[in-house]
Amino acid sequence: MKKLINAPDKVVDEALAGMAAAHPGLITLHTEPNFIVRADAPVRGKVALVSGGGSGHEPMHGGFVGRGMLDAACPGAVFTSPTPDQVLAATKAVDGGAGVLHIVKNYTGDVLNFEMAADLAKEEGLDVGAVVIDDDVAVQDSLYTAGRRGVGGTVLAEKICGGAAEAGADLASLAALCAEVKASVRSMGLALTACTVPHIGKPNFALGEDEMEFGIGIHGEPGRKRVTLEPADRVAEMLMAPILADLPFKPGDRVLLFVNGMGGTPLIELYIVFRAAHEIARRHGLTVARSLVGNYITSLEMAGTSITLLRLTDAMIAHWDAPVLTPSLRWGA
Amino acid sequence: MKKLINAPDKVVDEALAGMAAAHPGLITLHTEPNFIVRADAPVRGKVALVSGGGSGHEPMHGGFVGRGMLDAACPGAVFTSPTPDQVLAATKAVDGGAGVLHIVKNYTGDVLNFEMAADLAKEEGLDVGAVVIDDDVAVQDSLYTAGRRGVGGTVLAEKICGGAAEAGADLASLAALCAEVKASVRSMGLALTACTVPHIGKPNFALGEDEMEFGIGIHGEPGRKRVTLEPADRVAEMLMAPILADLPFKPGDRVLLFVNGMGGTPLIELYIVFRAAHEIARRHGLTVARSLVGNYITSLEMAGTSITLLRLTDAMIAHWDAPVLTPSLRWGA
Amino acid sequence: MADALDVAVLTEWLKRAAATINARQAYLSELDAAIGDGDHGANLARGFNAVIAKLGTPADPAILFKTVGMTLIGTVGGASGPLYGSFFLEMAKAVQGSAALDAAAWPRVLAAGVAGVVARGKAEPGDKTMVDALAPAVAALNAAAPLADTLAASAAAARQGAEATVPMIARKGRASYLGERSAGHPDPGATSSAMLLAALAEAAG
Amino acid sequence: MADALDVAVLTEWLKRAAATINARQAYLSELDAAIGDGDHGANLARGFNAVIAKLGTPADPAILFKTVGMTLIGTVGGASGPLYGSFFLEMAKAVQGSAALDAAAWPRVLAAGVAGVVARGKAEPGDKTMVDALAPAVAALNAAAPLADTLAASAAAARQGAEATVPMIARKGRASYLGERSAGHPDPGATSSAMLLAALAEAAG
Ligand SMILES: Nc1ncnc2c1ncn2[C@@H]1O[C@H](COP(=O)(O)OP(=O)(O)O)[C@@H](O)[C@H]1O
Ligand SMILES: Nc1ncnc2c1ncn2[C@@H]1O[C@H](COP(=O)(O)OP(=O)(O)O)[C@@H](O)[C@H]1O
Ligand SMILES: [Mg+2]
Ligand SMILES: [Mg+2]
Ligand SMILES: [Mg+2]
Ligand SMILES: [Mg+2]
Repeated sequence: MKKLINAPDKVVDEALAGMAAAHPGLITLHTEPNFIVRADAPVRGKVALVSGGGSGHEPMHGGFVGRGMLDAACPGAVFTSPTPDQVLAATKAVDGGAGVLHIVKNYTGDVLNFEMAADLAKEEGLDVGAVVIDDDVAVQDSLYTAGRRGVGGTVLAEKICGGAAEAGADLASLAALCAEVKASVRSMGLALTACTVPHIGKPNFALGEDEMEFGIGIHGEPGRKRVTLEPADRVAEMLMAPILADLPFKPGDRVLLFVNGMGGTPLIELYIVFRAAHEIARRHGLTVARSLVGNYITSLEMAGTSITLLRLTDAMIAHWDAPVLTPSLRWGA
Repeated sequence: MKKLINAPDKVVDEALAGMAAAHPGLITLHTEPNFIVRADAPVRGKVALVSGGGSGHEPMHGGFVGRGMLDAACPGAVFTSPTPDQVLAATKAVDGGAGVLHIVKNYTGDVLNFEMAADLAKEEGLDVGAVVIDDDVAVQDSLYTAGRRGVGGTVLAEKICGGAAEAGADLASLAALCAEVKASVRSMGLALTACTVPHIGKPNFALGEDEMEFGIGIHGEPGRKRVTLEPADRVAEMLMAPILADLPFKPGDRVLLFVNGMGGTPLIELYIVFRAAHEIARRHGLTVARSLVGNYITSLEMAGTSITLLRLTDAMIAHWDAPVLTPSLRWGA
Repeated sequence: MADALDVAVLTEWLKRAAATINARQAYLSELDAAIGDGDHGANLARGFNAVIAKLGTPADPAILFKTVGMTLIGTVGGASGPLYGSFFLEMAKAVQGSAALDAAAWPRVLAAGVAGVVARGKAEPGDKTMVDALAPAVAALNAAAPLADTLAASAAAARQGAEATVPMIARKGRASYLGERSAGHPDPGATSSAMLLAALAEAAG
Repeated sequence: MADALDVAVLTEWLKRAAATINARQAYLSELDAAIGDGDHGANLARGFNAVIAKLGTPADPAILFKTVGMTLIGTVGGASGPLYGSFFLEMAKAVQGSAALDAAAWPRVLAAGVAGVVARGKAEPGDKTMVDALAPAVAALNAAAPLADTLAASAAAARQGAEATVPMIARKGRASYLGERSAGHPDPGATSSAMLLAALAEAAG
């Protein structure tokens, strides 16, 4: 295992300390339990947004804390959802009297821990809502299963809802907007290499020189199937086809196209994938009204990419464009 | 070689096309010869900043084109400096009548090609200045050698000079500011893995599971020496010690601390290194007044990190803080 | 050989459980790596070590179970944290007022714990989860048998239940994302549940 | 066997040079990978293929050399682009007005090209660069000898010069960053220079 770390059990705490040191004006770090809040929290009268999940997906979620996006993020151990006390403490710390919305990725662990925290917060008299993001088309949905995973769509939901919250939306309409984003977003991912969880010390799966893992999540888990290595244009097709078919996206739709890196894939490759995905979207009759390209929701040092497509409304565009001031997503401020 | 590409000889052109598609409002791509200009170029009455170099270092330089930073970037083939005709065409395209400053990284190829272009531009009557950045303390400087490489300090010089140019500095004072940044900045880098140039198909050097390459540049070339893998805190020491000694940095100095990833190292590790470097700076009596953490000047998918330390003046801080609106560095706009 | 589960025996249970989890941590994580995300061993080790550190000398089984449940919830994270947390919290409610649980009382208590897991996680038998070890453990209890015997039977049923998860296709938890590729591996949570019930049988045996 | 370098022979030189560069591209890049950045073969292949595509039927040696120089400058990039570009541009100036270069004329022309490289790159003999092949190639020329002989001697001196770079510690170009680690490998640019001069000897031989 080759990593710039000191010890597996110090990874999360030291990365958080580094983050706090790097962005003193934007975020404040709380420890025991771990959570990050925007520097000016709680913001009186504004609905607060809280998200969280396992660490190892940086910059998500801590890098998205700040004005115009999340009020708090709760980082768990690497690839392990946070505990209810973290979420509860964060929820109380950022509540500005207008309620708190939990944006949760659909993993059993995340859902259960956020649920428990929401129950406890409600017992303490807080107004708490929750939306569970489940945009990963690699997973067959069914009433009888854990359902689809929450992946890239989460980043978009957090930005758009963050913009709306800053603009004064109340908890109910914010939850409705978040649900609308959730209903309008689809993602699919693929790995060229596995990643190594620090305390395990070796990758969860091994890929040959000419193999890719198709339909991965964001936790280094194996995907839906092993396939042979393909050129970037073909990779974009393989990811876009199920995404386009699923919603379905229709000619004339305006979309946000998000090409994400899994952590170890450099920007030069992501732009090559973006070019191909953009061309496929165009051929499908879509208007790519907004774009995002980069490593935003990662799996440690995994090489690979995911594509997320969000069907936009005017309101979503306005909230996407609104100023955001966080460590890793920043514009207009 | 596992990469999200279509073919080695299409990498640069396709990545540029993807970049242009992703940032239509910010940048404009010219082809034959390849260069990127800010969307509103030329800006009348403003000194234009032009940089460039081999591709494979993304987001540098194309990702730094836009208001408040570069007016144009000239991308060469992967790890190969651009040709004079690219630089000349870019220089002419962005000249707003107030002259053009070339910010060049100190590599023989970059220097020679930019020199040729500047000569040609001057023959055509343009006012062109150049500053060569050479901040890499891994290389011994000497009158008789090619001198030190330009690495992380280039990013800082481009942002600070970009801020000053936007504020109306003339060519002479901009060149003086750039020279001041050059004189005040030091860097050092280290690799955990090599990287693979697409048309070569295999890494330039091979590292064992417990080896690091110390004192690397940004072209996948071997470094000064091979050392055993060390924990992140020790890595930060190994990089910071020669940096601190070289300028030298003195107690009381205000600095910008830039922890850069080489392309394949995820943010969680960079923050762990930042934490350690920040602590070392503090112990040395420095005030870390500004910070930058992320993959900004990379070597394809190489895993590793470099640290850059810049001694700040009030003017540099003001220009660093000034609004910037580029694909990869953006605030206040 | 205990004929009722009092605070001393239950404390011994948790110590043995923690020891097993620590000893088998890498194995549990490996199982999880095959069909999940490879953290189940580390999650439970973190949790049970915290339990041992926190436990002290609880006044009665209810307080003991509550401490265990709250500690697991506060330290494990992931899916198994809230699930094992609910398991112990529901047992805490079920033993309210009792100083010790004999063979006749235990089935109701264990059933309450398992019901807590099902209420939280909504898993059914056959979904390839810890429920596939826990539900058979309840079913195998015999209120009329000596305590050591019924706990041994319960532990054996849990182990068989865990082994029976191998061919299953997961419908809950992370392994469900793998679809058919989840078949051919034991479920990590079912395996750790079987370990817990084995530790109980040993502590009382 | 030519007794002067006219447009036909020089065109043949460039074709043979391009063929060698293409055939030895991987080898040149490997040399560069060891002490540089591994692109020297690709750089020159890109450049000489462009030269062949651009060349056409130049009216005289000056136009031919100028086309070659400009094309290399416009397509190679890196350090070798401007250096080989200057090499041919300076030769273009030196041959102004001549239709052909005999053994007496060639030393002045080649020396002008090499001086162009030195003026651009500031390298001295012993710095482990292409100059270590080019300077001996000039020195070995004999204005009084038959053209084929003097070119063969020049090419042999270039090859020896290139081989002599192996133990050198680089002081110019990318390899200089390696310090002592640059010793033990031939310089890629010196190697490609030797190839160019060998192609010339063949074309005229
Ligand atoms: N809905 C559920 N109901 C019951 N048990 C579940 C459920 N989801 C997951 N589990 C159990 O949790 C185990 C995984 O726990 P763990 O690895 O600690 O958490 P995570 O899956 O969040 O990484 C699975 O092996 C399974 O037994
Ligand atoms: N200052 C210089 N003077 C002469 N030759 C040089 C100089 N710097 C580099 N070279 C030559 O250029 C060669 C490398 O060319 P190339 O690999 O194409 O460019 P780059 O080093 O920019 O990647 C070296 O092997 C050396 O012979
Ligand atoms: Mg987990
Ligand atoms: Mg090069
Ligand atoms: Mg797990
Ligand atoms: Mg080279």
